[in-house]
Amino acid sequence: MSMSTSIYEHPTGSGDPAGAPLDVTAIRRDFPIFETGVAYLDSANTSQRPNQVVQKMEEYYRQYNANVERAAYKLSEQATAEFEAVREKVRVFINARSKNEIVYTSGTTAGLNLVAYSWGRTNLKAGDLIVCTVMEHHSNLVPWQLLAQEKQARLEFVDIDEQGRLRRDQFDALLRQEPRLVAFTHVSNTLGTVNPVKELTAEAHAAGALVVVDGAQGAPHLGFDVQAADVDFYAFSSHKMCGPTGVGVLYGKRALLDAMPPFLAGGEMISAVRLEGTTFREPPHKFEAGTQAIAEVIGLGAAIDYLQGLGYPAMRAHEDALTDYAYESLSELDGVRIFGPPPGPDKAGVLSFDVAGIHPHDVSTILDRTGVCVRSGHNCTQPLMHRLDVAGTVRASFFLYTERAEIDRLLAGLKEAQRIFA
Amino acid sequence: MSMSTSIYEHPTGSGDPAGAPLDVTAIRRDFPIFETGVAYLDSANTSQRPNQVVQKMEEYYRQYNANVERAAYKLSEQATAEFEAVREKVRVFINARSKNEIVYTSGTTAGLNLVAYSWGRTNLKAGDLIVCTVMEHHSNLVPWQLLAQEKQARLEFVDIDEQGRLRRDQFDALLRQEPRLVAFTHVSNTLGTVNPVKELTAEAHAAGALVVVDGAQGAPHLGFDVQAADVDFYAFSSHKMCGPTGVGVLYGKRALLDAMPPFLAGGEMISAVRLEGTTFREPPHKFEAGTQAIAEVIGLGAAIDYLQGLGYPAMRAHEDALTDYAYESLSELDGVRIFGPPPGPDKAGVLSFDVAGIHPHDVSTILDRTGVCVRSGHNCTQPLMHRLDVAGTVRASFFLYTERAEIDRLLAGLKEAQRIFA
Amino acid sequence: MADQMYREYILDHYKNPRNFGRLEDADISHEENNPLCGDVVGMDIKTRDGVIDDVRFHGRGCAISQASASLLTERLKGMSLEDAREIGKQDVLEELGIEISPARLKCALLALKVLKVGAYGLSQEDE
Amino acid sequence: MADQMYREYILDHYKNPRNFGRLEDADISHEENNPLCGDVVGMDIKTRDGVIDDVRFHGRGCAISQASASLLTERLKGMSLEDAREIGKQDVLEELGIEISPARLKCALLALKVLKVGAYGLSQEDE
Ligand SMILES: Cc1ncc(COP(=O)(O)O)c(C=O)c1O
Ligand SMILES: Cc1ncc(COP(=O)(O)O)c(C=O)c1O
Repeated sequence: MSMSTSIYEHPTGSGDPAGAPLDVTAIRRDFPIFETGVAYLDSANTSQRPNQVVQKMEEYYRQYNANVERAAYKLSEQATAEFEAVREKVRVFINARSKNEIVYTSGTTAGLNLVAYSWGRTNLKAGDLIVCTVMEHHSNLVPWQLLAQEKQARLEFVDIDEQGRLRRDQFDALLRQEPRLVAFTHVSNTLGTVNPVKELTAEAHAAGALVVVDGAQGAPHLGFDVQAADVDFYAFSSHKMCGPTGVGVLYGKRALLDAMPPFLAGGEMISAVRLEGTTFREPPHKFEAGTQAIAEVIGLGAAIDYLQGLGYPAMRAHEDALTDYAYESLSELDGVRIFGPPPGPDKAGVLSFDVAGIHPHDVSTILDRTGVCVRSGHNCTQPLMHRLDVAGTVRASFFLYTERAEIDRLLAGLKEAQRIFA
Repeated sequence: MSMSTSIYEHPTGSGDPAGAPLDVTAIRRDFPIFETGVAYLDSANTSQRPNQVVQKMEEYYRQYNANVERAAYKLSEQATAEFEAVREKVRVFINARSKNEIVYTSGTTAGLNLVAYSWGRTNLKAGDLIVCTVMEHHSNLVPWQLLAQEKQARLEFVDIDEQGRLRRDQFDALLRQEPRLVAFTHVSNTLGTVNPVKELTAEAHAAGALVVVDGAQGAPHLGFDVQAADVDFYAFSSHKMCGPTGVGVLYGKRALLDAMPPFLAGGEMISAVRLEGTTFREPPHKFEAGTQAIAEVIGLGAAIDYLQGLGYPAMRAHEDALTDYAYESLSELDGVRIFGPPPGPDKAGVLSFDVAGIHPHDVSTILDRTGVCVRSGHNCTQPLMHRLDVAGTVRASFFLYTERAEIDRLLAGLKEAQRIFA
Repeated sequence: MADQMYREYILDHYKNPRNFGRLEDADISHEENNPLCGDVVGMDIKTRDGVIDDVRFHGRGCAISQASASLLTERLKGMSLEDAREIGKQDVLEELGIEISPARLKCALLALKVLKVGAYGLSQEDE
Repeated sequence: MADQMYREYILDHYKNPRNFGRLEDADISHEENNPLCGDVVGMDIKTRDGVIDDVRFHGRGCAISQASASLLTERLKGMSLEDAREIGKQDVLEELGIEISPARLKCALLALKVLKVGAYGLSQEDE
């Protein structure tokens, strides 16, 4: 059984590094949704939110609901202070150098598009190469397609090996073609593969490329140290890490953000507007046009507090144990084929599989009737589905509040599906 | 005293059209923030949210927290049903033909930028003319500057007259130059001017231009009928209309949305993704990339219910009465100069003014010490400030929960400021 | 335990689809996918004098989408194109005769969409 | 009622700013604006042998930003550029001697920013 802690030792992980186990029973009391009796195995899609997060947003709405920055009264000052304190929290969370490298976005997708539009349109030219991978979520793939199309740049994809790991030989070969940009995911939302971000980044940098990392799955489940890995951009979403919907973060190195033109234009991001032209503020404000997702940012802060209160090593150990258990149990079922690496340090708590003779949709419908929520289909990774030559997969994913009993319910449901389709 | 009801008779306004007055005392009980004793006169910046909205979001977080569309289990089905039901609510709210014309965004700013990027970059060419106005919020001005710059298009601004109304002669003159696009605000957030959207749109259409209307202030305070006014695009924000932060709406005519390329790319907005290229879904999904602001959309639905429960005619009558009262009282103070039209059918509940010898910031700081929240500064309308030749203004704005006593506190605070600076 | 959704005949149509395959010289040939799951249904139709002479479907997908396609082809054979145009969502759902959850509605109606877009160029609202 | 923030001397510096105006042949001349309110402060500095010989400020803004600029110019006169470089935010706030709310901090520090960027090219973090 692999009980290794995060391969990205969290810089501020306050949990016991030896991995004092999570008290999942206590944790589950923070999540009222479990009172409904649902077995929620779709956290890679969106996580549940604890009371602490919802209450923090309520507090804003009830006590100091105001716009930030724009106004000079106390209500707005309090809102601004909370809003900016979260920026510092995020900075610590991913160990950025400066909080000015933390750009609030509406989510991972928006952050990656920001890079594609602002950096991409300014810096790419015809014939330039972008390297991506076949395991990417559409949000870290389609923006590069559109950018490549617009700029007549080339877009090449690194394949995976039979266990769902990136083919390093192909990666290296593509680097020899001197790409301008390399975009890959920290953790695959379908395969659970944990990519060696630091190594890949060092190689890409040596080849002269910038590195954009999709942290949608990595930030919630492993945490991330942007300085240790030296990535240029890292994007993630609040809603996958116990925070509210509607907000996310783009980390970008200060020098890059400084040199990039604004993306969305409007209130807050300007320095001076004249009819003849406009000057812009410094990052991160340059990229934060219009009224921000204020309550949601404040909620994200509470989510980070919650996660750091548990500690990444303990969370990771908990998810590892669940992954081991689920992997072993699923392997014992006839006709179940699991995609992606086996449990281990480069595997996160995500298991995708198919069941012979039963379409993933039908599996999930039958599971749903027993109160088990799993994702089915392409998981927003269609190219990976083609690569695996499947119509889709069933995906079970785990988080800090997942308990073994939920996996047992998954197994029982799968047997029921097999009985029906026998 | 002008007690006229909305000049945009709301299609579904359920309130008594004769204007049965709002029960403001009862309404204020829905807004717990008033228990703090604050006099909140900054609703044009962001509104307060009633319990109904916060509770509706809580319900989502506690009972059916799941991603929408992507998954086939009941939790997700319920989330999807609520999420899409709000689309229909918004359709009814602005009387769009089809709910496929309702695109969720992160706010007005994002909606206007969507039009600038997606429509603008595809359709504008060098030398083309965009017409804008000097009264615009930066969010409906800077995107057109950037677009014009990129496309080497021309950007011209319609001036205002001495009362803060658009100069129709200039508008007409610019239309004779056959602009491709005309962008203006429904209601000025600084002057309170209500523009005659329907007339301006008809003229712009006759000249062959598309019309983009900034509804950030119009939607909350007057409501809007997109079919009656025949605008091409209409953008507004949830947070100014009693809804949560982090979400907004872009209305676009179906034929236009159909022809426009996607803007942000990622999950949910695709039809089929291959490594070689991607096809996209129909509007509105084509423009909704990534996980949406699900809880916030659901909260926006509750806000629309709340507003429609009160009825726009009654709300408008209430705000009109407050505007009349404040306008008259302010006019009686020495050294106070009010900008924008006097109360009347083309004036919304927004009063901007300055106080001789006292900087707006100092006014608002002194007001804040008495618990009165007003905006001070340029209100994200710097070009308008230059046009009015002021460094900034003090702005008091009213909404359905504002009471006369709050205006009295404003007046008392202004006298105190004058005493200090005497 | 009898299942409300995965009834005997649904599973039968899924495992033994009727009219499965392609038609070489089809007069109408169209394919649609369900963007949410990537499932595909395609249909080939041969007509004579405005009547559907032969029909085949192909593709891959869940029991619901495949059974629905199989059932639809059975119904279409020998029908006039004019009459086929009248087949509505409700008809297809009744024919399926099972309780369909909202998330699976698109699966159930995919084959109908293929017919409507392919034969009549009717682009259904995406809902 | 005595006001915590708008003290007598603050209002005096606001209404009767010291060293207000421009210097024709300044060695250092720089202007900054506060993006949140649009207020502007500019400063002209004449130096001789590394010492600030004369200084003037101009601009428009609130009592806090103008009084702060006025106070700063008084302090700068006769100071060496080297010493002036050491003036910190805390020094400026102490000199103002009033309680400054967070939203007004930028006003209070605008003049210092002009000095820092203009004389030393130090781009302060925008916070
Ligand atoms: C007239 C007007 N337009 C646009 C906006 C921008 O809206 P948001 O900040 O919600 O994007 C505002 C509000 O700030 C406004 O008042
Ligand atoms: C790996 C990965 N990247 C990107 C995304 C997109 O995130 P969002 O939908 O929050 O923008 C997701 C989640 O859907 C994901 O799992």
